[in-house]
Amino acid sequence: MKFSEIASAKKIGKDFFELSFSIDSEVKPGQFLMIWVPGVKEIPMSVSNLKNPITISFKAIGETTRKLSTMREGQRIFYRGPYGNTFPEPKGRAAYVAGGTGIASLLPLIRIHPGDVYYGLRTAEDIVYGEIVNFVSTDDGTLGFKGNVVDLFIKEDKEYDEVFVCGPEPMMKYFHDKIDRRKYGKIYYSLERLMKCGVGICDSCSINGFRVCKDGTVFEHEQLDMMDEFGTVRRAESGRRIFLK
Amino acid sequence: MKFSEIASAKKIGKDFFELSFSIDSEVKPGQFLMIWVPGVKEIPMSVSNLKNPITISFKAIGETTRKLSTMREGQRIFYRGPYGNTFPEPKGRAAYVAGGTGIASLLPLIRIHPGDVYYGLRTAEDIVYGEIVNFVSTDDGTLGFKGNVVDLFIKEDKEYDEVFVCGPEPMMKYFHDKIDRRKYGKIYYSLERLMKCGVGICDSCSINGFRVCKDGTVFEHEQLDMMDEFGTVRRAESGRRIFLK
Amino acid sequence: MDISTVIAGTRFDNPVFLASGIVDETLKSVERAIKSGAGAAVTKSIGKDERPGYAPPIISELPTGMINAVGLANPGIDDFIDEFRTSKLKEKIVVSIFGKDSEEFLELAKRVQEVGFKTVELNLSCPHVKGYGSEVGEDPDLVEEIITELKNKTNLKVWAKLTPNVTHIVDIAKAAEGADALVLINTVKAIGVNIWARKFSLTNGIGGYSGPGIKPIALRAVYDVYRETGKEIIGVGGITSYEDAIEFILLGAKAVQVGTAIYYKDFQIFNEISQGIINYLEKEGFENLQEIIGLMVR
Amino acid sequence: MDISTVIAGTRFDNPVFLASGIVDETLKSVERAIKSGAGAAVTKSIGKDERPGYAPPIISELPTGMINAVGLANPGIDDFIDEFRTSKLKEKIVVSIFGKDSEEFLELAKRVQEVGFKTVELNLSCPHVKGYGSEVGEDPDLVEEIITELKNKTNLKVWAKLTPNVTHIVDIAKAAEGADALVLINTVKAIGVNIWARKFSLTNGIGGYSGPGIKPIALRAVYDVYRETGKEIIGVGGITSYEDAIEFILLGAKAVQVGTAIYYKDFQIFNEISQGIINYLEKEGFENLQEIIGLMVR
Ligand SMILES: Cc1cc2nc3c(=O)[nH]c(=O)nc-3n(C[C@H](O)[C@H](O)[C@H](O)COP(=O)(O)OP(=O)(O)OC[C@H]3O[C@@H](n4cnc5c(N)ncnc54)[C@H](O)[C@@H]3O)c2cc1C
Ligand SMILES: Cc1cc2nc3c(=O)[nH]c(=O)nc-3n(C[C@H](O)[C@H](O)[C@H](O)COP(=O)(O)OP(=O)(O)OC[C@H]3O[C@@H](n4cnc5c(N)ncnc54)[C@H](O)[C@@H]3O)c2cc1C
Ligand SMILES: Cc1cc2nc3c(=O)[nH]c(=O)nc-3n(C[C@H](O)[C@H](O)[C@H](O)COP(=O)(O)O)c2cc1C
Ligand SMILES: Cc1cc2nc3c(=O)[nH]c(=O)nc-3n(C[C@H](O)[C@H](O)[C@H](O)COP(=O)(O)O)c2cc1C
Ligand code: FES
Ligand code: FES
Repeated sequence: MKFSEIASAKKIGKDFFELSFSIDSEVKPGQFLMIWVPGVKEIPMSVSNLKNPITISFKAIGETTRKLSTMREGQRIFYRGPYGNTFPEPKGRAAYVAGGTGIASLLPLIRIHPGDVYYGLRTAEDIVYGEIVNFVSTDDGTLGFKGNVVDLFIKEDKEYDEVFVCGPEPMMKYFHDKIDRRKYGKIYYSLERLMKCGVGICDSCSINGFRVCKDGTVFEHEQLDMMDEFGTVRRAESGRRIFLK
Repeated sequence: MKFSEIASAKKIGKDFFELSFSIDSEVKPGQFLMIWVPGVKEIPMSVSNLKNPITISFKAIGETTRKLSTMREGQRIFYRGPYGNTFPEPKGRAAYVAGGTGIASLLPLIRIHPGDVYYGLRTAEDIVYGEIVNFVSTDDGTLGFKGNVVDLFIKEDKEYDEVFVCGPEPMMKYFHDKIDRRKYGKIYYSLERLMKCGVGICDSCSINGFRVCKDGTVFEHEQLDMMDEFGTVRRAESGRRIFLK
Repeated sequence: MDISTVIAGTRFDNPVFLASGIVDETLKSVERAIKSGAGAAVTKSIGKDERPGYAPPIISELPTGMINAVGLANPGIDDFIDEFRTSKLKEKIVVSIFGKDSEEFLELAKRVQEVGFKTVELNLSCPHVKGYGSEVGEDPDLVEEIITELKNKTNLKVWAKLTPNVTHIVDIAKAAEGADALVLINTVKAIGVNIWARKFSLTNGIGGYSGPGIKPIALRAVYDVYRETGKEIIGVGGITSYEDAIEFILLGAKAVQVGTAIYYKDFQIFNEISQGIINYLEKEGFENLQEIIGLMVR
Repeated sequence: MDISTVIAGTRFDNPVFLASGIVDETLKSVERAIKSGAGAAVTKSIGKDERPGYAPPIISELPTGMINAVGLANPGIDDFIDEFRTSKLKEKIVVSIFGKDSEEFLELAKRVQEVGFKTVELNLSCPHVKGYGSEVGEDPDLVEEIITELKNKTNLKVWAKLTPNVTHIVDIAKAAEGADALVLINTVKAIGVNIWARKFSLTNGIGGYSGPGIKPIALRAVYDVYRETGKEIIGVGGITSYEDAIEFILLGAKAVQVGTAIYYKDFQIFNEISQGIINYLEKEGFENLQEIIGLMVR
């Protein structure tokens, strides 16, 4: 476990925060850190800006993220990592399809290799990083396309050499099953699952024997084809299967 | 503990043997290895030739050295080290004063920087490395000067910038106390004491708080001036003091 | 080169097994270990009821290994059975179970037997959960009772996994005499401290120490127990290389389990160790694995 | 910055001591440790009679520390007294003694007191010599008897050094309640194997494991004992840096001892750790060492 001092702390949207701090190792696009808030919990967080001071971007949804959102410049932040495999750098026309906090893991790539950014939100006031978004959807139609970002993406119907997707698993599952695979070159998904160890030994993040933390987080479209648990079975903290839908 | 295969095994004199084997670290003049003979014991041995395959040169005096003397090419030899500090490389006229197996620790330096080699033995048939010896003494006068090597050295009365001494502690003590210090530049002694750990933690080789294995084996003349236990008190395996003379 | 090994009458292709609790909560991961070359794989320990386990941090990396306090997270026997019953690799899957007394252990064992598993491993040794694991396994009478009960009332092979956190592991091993094999050792009770947060490294404070740092302790346990009881032993604790595995085998282990090394070397560790053992046997002139089992003790 | 510490009423300039058995067989080496910055130095354990100890190899280096089986080599109390009686640093020298029963311990303690030493450390914990050390120290009754005897019949401060090789170290600590301070821990029972010689790494086979690999175990012992007994504790086991020392102190240790780290960093370790503690206290805004002793447990 390492620690660093927070270089800057910003609120960038409704319940949405950025913390920046310097770390002592190189991070690649798509990788995540395990962030420990002593006295609370340790949670995975994507790195949304790779250069020191690196940045994490998160929504305050529970006790740990809420505590993180109260942290200020100069305070200590504890972390380990970076962990996980990485997105390959895109070579052609790229699309980025994000849902909610999933945008965080795509940001580094978007900055390195601009492309079309599709962003799905619940409602208008959830918008963050609006300046880099090309196509936006909201569930309630208060901003952009009314509906989910997958349907927006399909409606736009553009061709891409590489597509990068990150968001809630149901959204990624829907994307995976709905899109016309032949229209795109490579499609990469960065998965999110309950993580306890972050380093591939506790099995709590596994989908069909693939550990999201270690074999992923980034998987290709065709790998997901073979994972019948993807989008259908998630795991409780106990490891108990929770069947979706 | 590492091991190597014996590259060559030679008898080079009465009860005197050389074993050569390659090791994986660099050895400096004066350093020693801890040689382990499984089932018997682990003992310190100077490295008498520094380049791979390095050489140890020893007299079969007890159970371990006798067992070593029976070892043949291809057999495994176990060692750790090298340990100990090193002789500095001489810059001027050098003398080497050896007693018995003490010659082993001086050989590397003699090869790098030739000088006058004085060698003291009990009797003529103990001679080894005769080709590099300039002045020889035997206790019984069967070869060279009759008497000990210190008296021979004093009799020859030459001037040296650096003198290197290695032999039994009583011989070195005699040398230390007898010679005319002002005639020589630097004088270095490589000490030998009962060693158990070889790495400075068991204290069994210590003289006045200096560990021969770690602070030595090489000490300067002036360091020995301050060691009142040098040549007067040795230690049993228990640590009990044995007062000499 | 034949590196198969026979434990309590059951033959395994190779002696390198996956240890309980490391990537073995889900069936597919367990099967992945076997397909990656593990001679057998032990599941995460399963209890009667679902337990979420402790909140993260549940592991803390050390220069000498790792400490963990997962807290016996498990889905409970019902969901476990439901997920694992379909496996075609049941002969190579050993189900680890934990309970607070012989009744719980028996209930779990029967469920496991019902769906076709052949072997259970008894977790008598997890050091960080009150009322289970080592709290059961440090009591020789309880250990004996549990094993007797399981041997009398099931047809399962019973492996008893013992804790090193006792004064005399040989006494516990003797109490476990009725088991078909002994698994030595579980993690060592330990603590990690973060001086910059001035908090324990793990949410639970106390954890179990695994990895290279416990190997010398595990070797001692295997040696003492093998010498004193002659029982069939599976060695575990800090094995990360074929050399480590052979150390255990020379002291009497018929097989080894690998846990924390997955963190260092991932699933390839199984083939790496098996291949290393083969090379060693060839180089040293042995005919098969059998020849070196307990060689230094016999 | 004040990093002095008071143990059983005795003040030491700094809390970093030399542990028993490491470069402390000869008086001059013990004094060297003190002159190099050790707040105190514990001698190698001394018994009634001379013992040569085991034949080398007596130590074996591991990636995670070291195992040793020196075998309580010592010159016997007579020669020891003869050598050490002249020391002017007696206040900072703690004499470690070992015996098989209270009678032997008492006899040794009296000899030590006679020549002016103030503190003895009882070796109730060496794991590799039959009839001594941990064989004595795992028996709560014997531990209690020895300490009672010494406290009743001498004026010495008594530090009791306990073994981690027991099921419940807290039980032993309670048996040792009469001691002025507890020293936790001695080495952990362990074995090293050389697979290329197919022999034990040490002549004695069984040895004691020390160095970084045992630190998590030692921390656990200190925490459990401090929490359950509130006794004055000196922490030892795997300390090689100021961070390590502070971990022990936060869990309740009033001082630490350093052994194997001498192998890694030599005599400068004492000043390095003391200076590190000073810097830490300054950086973290503490006034003195006292403030952090047991901070995580209080
Ligand atoms: C690889 C990875 C990268 C991540 N990167 C980011 C990031 O960059 N920004 C960000 O805001 N979040 C990210 N997350 C999610 C983040 O880890 C969770 O939001 C966090 O664990 C919540 O912790 P908490 O203690 O605040 O909430 P908790 O109190 O633990 O939970 C609050 C609620 O959210 C639910 N919840 C928590 N985690 C998840 C999850 N992973 N999926 C679905 N529901 C969940 C809980 O069930 C609960 O209902 C990432 C997750 C993973 C696995
Ligand atoms: C740093 C160092 C380097 C050495 N280098 C060499 C070398 O290059 N060649 C070589 O032949 N020897 C060398 N020695 C000495 C060698 O280590 C001993 O000869 C060896 O330990 C004897 O082991 P053994 O089991 O054969 O004899 P043992 O059975 O242990 O002893 C046989 C007899 O020799 C005596 N003896 C053993 N060691 C010593 C000693 N150090 N001083 C005085 N008497 C002793 C014993 O007391 C006993 O009487 C060195 C010693 C040291 C400390
Ligand atoms: C993260 C983790 C979880 C573990 N869970 C269990 C468990 O559920 N049941 C069990 O018997 N042992 C469990 N263990 C102990 C291991 O099976 C093994 O005995 C121990 O880790 C020593 O082996 P190693 O050094 O190879 O990891 C666990 C170990 C780790 C590291
Ligand atoms: C070579 C060696 C010799 C030791 N001898 C003794 C001893 O005589 N008496 C004793 O109480 N402890 C002895 N110990 C144990 C240490 O004092 C200490 O408790 C243990 O090594 C753990 O600390 P460390 O990790 O800092 O070395 C010895 C340890 C070593 C490594
Ligand atoms: S979080 Fe533990 S295996 Fe992925
Ligand atoms: S041989 Fe152990 S200190 Fe020198």
